[in-house]
Amino acid sequence: MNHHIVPLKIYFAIFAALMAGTALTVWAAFQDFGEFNTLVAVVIAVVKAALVVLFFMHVKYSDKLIWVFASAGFIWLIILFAFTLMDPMTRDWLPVGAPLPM
Amino acid sequence: MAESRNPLAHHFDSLEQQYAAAKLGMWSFLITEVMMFGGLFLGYILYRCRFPEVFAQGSHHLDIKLGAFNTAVLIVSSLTMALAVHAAQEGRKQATLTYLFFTLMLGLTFLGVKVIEYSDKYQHHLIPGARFLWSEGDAGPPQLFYSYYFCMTGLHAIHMVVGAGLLLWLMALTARNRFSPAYYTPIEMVGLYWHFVDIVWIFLFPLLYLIGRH
Amino acid sequence: MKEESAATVNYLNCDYSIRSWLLTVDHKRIGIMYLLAVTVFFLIGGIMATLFRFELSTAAGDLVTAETYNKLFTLHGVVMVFFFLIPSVPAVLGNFVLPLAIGAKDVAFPKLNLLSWYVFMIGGGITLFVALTGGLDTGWTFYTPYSSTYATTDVLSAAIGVFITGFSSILTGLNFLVTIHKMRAPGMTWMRMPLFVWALYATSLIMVLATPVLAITVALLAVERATGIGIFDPALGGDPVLFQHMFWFYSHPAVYIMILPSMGVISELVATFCRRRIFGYSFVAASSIAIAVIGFFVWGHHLFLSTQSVYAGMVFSFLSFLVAVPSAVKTFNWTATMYKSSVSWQSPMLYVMGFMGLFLVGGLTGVVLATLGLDVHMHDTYFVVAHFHYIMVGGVLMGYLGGLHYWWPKITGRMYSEAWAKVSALLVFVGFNLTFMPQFILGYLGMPRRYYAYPPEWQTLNVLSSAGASVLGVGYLIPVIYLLWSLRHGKPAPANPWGGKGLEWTIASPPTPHNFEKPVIVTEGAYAYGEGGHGHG
Amino acid sequence: MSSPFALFPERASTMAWSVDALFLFILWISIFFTVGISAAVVYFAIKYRRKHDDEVPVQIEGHLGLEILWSVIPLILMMVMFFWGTKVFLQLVVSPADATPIYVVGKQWMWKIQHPDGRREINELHVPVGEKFRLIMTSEDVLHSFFVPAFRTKMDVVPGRYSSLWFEATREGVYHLFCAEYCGTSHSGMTGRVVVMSPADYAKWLSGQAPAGPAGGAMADVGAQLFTAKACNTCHDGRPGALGPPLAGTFGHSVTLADGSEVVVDEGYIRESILNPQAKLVRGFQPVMPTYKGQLSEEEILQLITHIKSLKSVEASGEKP
Repeated sequence: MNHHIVPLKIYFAIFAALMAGTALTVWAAFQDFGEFNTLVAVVIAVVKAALVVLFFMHVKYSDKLIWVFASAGFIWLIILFAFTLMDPMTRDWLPVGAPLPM
Repeated sequence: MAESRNPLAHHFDSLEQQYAAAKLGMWSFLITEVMMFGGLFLGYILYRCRFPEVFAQGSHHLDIKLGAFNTAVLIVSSLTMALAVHAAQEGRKQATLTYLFFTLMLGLTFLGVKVIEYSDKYQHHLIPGARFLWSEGDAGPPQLFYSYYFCMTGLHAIHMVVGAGLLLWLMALTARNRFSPAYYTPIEMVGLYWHFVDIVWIFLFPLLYLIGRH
Repeated sequence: MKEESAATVNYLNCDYSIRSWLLTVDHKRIGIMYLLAVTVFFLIGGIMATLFRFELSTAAGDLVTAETYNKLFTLHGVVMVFFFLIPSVPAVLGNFVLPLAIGAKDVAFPKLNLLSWYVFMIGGGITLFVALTGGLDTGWTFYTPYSSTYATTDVLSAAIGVFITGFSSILTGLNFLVTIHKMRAPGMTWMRMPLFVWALYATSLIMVLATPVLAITVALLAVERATGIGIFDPALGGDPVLFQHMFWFYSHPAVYIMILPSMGVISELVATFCRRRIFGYSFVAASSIAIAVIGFFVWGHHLFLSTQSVYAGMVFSFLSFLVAVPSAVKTFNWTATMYKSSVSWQSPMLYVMGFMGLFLVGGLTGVVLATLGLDVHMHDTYFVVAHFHYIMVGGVLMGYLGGLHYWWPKITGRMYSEAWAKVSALLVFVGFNLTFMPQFILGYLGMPRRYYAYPPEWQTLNVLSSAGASVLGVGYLIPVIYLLWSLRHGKPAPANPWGGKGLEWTIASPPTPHNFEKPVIVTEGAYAYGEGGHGHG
Repeated sequence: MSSPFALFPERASTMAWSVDALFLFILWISIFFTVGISAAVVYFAIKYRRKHDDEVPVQIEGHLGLEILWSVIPLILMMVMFFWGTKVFLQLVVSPADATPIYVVGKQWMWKIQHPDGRREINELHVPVGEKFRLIMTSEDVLHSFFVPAFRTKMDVVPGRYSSLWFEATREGVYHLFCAEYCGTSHSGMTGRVVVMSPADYAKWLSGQAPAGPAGGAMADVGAQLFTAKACNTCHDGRPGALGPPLAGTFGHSVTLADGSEVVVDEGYIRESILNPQAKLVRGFQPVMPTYKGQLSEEEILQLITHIKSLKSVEASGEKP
């Protein structure tokens, strides 16, 4: 089988980036970005996860189908979150009864 | 085909087809894993939006040092796992074994730290249920935080245990010369699984340990 | 192996030992093992239904106690949904036909396939164990906080049973996805695939993407039940509506897990029995995928009255209307296929016509329920019960029975009694309508579902419904008899009894252990009836 | 109530005909398509039935125009149904501002109803014709659903949350009240009657009813007694420097919270503040209030809420302290 063998250099570079990301997210937790605290943490986590998926999990070197499957998982995750949270987030817009506010 | 040494199963035409099928199957499985953890994250997000202060307080009872240490442990283990796959691709049996062993040890280290954290929660009466004690007001929402803490890290830990078992199995097969540069599919598949478990923790760490530390 | 000439060795007679069945990795044998399993589950679910339909023939509660009644309808729902409707077409017919239809020797992961059967049996066993040791009374929907805190029955074991069964569905879906992507014979392009395969692909997508959410939902329910921690408990600030969102994120798409494969079967049957390529093939194929995808965005229509936000309700209602369009497209195309074709009146075609009528009623009443202003009145009434039985029993079961009759000669190598098959198709159709049509009226009059006793003025309609159920029951029992009879006394089936064009009809009935003796190369699309058809459009 | 051969339940509220009209519209469209397609299937099956075994019909691939036609026509019909349905829905769920509140607590397996004037009913609801009522409902245990078919309305009753439902009865009579959300063993026994009376009969009925309830008196009065008994008044008396924020005149208005956001004081907010006082703290006050979870029943909380609703602000009532 002729598969792409990822050069070791890349593995170590990704590893360094992941460790740096961990340090960054701990540092960021002690800063106050106001409303964006959670967003910053999630963005860092998403970037770290993307690095793992693309390089450690070889998606960058895989055919289109794997790209599609890998993305599908995350797209459906977003569907689950967005369409469920749509309900509690908009309950107060039209207080039909008086639901407990979020 | 455990008995025969020929890794090509009867219903495939080529090793290439078999490898592609295995890889696609593994990714399909990982999608189901994403959705399964997704259900947990969903409830966590909802309750965290509803009880932001309580979740921050709950988070402050978690040990950020142990959490960060474990994050680093898992990232190193992901690297050694990637190196194990790399070594297998090049047919270096001894190196493959060594990297798999390191990965296993790091995984066990993670689980050990988890045991320390869990027993700490037990001693401080932070296990949800009848024994739960909370001095800072209504004990309801903090129980939700800890329920999710235990469910999420618990499910993750179960995945680590399964992963450790898979690593042992791979080491046994490697030692028996079952793999070659032409056929190392199981190592790569377990690698995908291991990296996925790492990714889950990459999200769990900031979401559970790092709320409102400023 | 027996002393027989090579030509007559098939997957059934190649080895008669019990072991060769229990450890088989042959998709055809696994399909038969699923057939046996789902038939048993169907009979159990059917007995429950018979009992409570009997109870409902009088307005007062007199045959059984309220507690027993609740356990009967719960078990009926759990068994029928998780152990019959979801596995019936994909795991029985899909397992048998899919590799044959795409020219493969087996599914991609034969051992996983066998594992999924065992997982299914273990999950089913646990659930039935609950039935024997006291029953379950939460309804198949397991709504919290009743299921998590208040029910006194064994919710924990039932949740574990459903959780385990979920993995069987996941494994089947995953296996089919990979099989369709990677195992097609040379020349079998996507646009040459039979529509049943398209439908199975769409179904598998839902199985893989939705089932894990059900798994984690019932797992959380089990954990909350077992340890008393708070997940959905309103006393702790938890949200019982969250459970409903998570439950229906799976359970609404699960309706499409049930109906899509049946639609695929119907497409095959229409083509074969009209000797005609399906009208608008690509639209029918695409509509399967469209239903699978849009089907993920509509679950909130089960929550219109759950105190869900009005805005969320509107979005879910809008998307629910959208999903009706691809279903309509399929129906129109099947009808158009019959135009100027050569319609055979053999029994599978009778099931097709039955399916069309019942599915139309089921689908259009679904549109009624998707309408926000109407759902307020009809939610949780018998109107809903009638609607989903038209889809699940009228639609799914007609497709399943039609498919079973269609592929029976291929599966067993025997022909069944055509006359009896026609009688049973007719009985099922009449009995079904008699059972469920009155329930639409009851629902609009306001009879809530899951009621054990009801106001006396509704007795007439309930008696009609119960009478219909007995006709339906007979209609289901007859096939069991003549199909079993055919195994011993039926005429040997030729390779292609119906003149079908699928790859499965090019090989012997029953097929040899490895399906295709010669390498398969596909050179034309599915349904290549007639030479160089003069189509237009 | 209704005859054994009725196809429609009685129409006894202002919304009943709106719902039925919409239903009939969709019903006729459905009948049209069901009959039309079924007829086509049967007709084709007979007309084009196979005459001999080796018959090969002409092959038709498809027709793009037809595909578009039978996608777009259903789509248009669907959109009409969606907009009409949504319009009716909004009328059904949004209570008019002038509706009289009635408080409902569901529990396994009964409906407990309190009127603001203190009358209590179990499984029965007496209302006069031609007046709007808004039910404010919660549950003590599991999910229930308040369903009156003759009014064409229904709403789930959820523990830990208030939901509401409104109606204006138009016809005298006795109508079914059902619990529509499965709630356990005696789910089908959780039924009752809605008695709609003429205003004169209603007045007569009212006078024949002694104001009931353990403490007697209007809900707000019972609430006022609770307010003192639970010592709410020691902190919420509205004096400058009091430990808790003043409550008089706040209902229906928004208050500023500690984090700067605003929240409207409604039934849900008051309930949350009683049970989980620290969740939404009013700006300028310390988190010192203890939780009253487990000390008040759902009905008592509703009595406190009606009391707080009845408190007029000092300026509005013209009193001087």
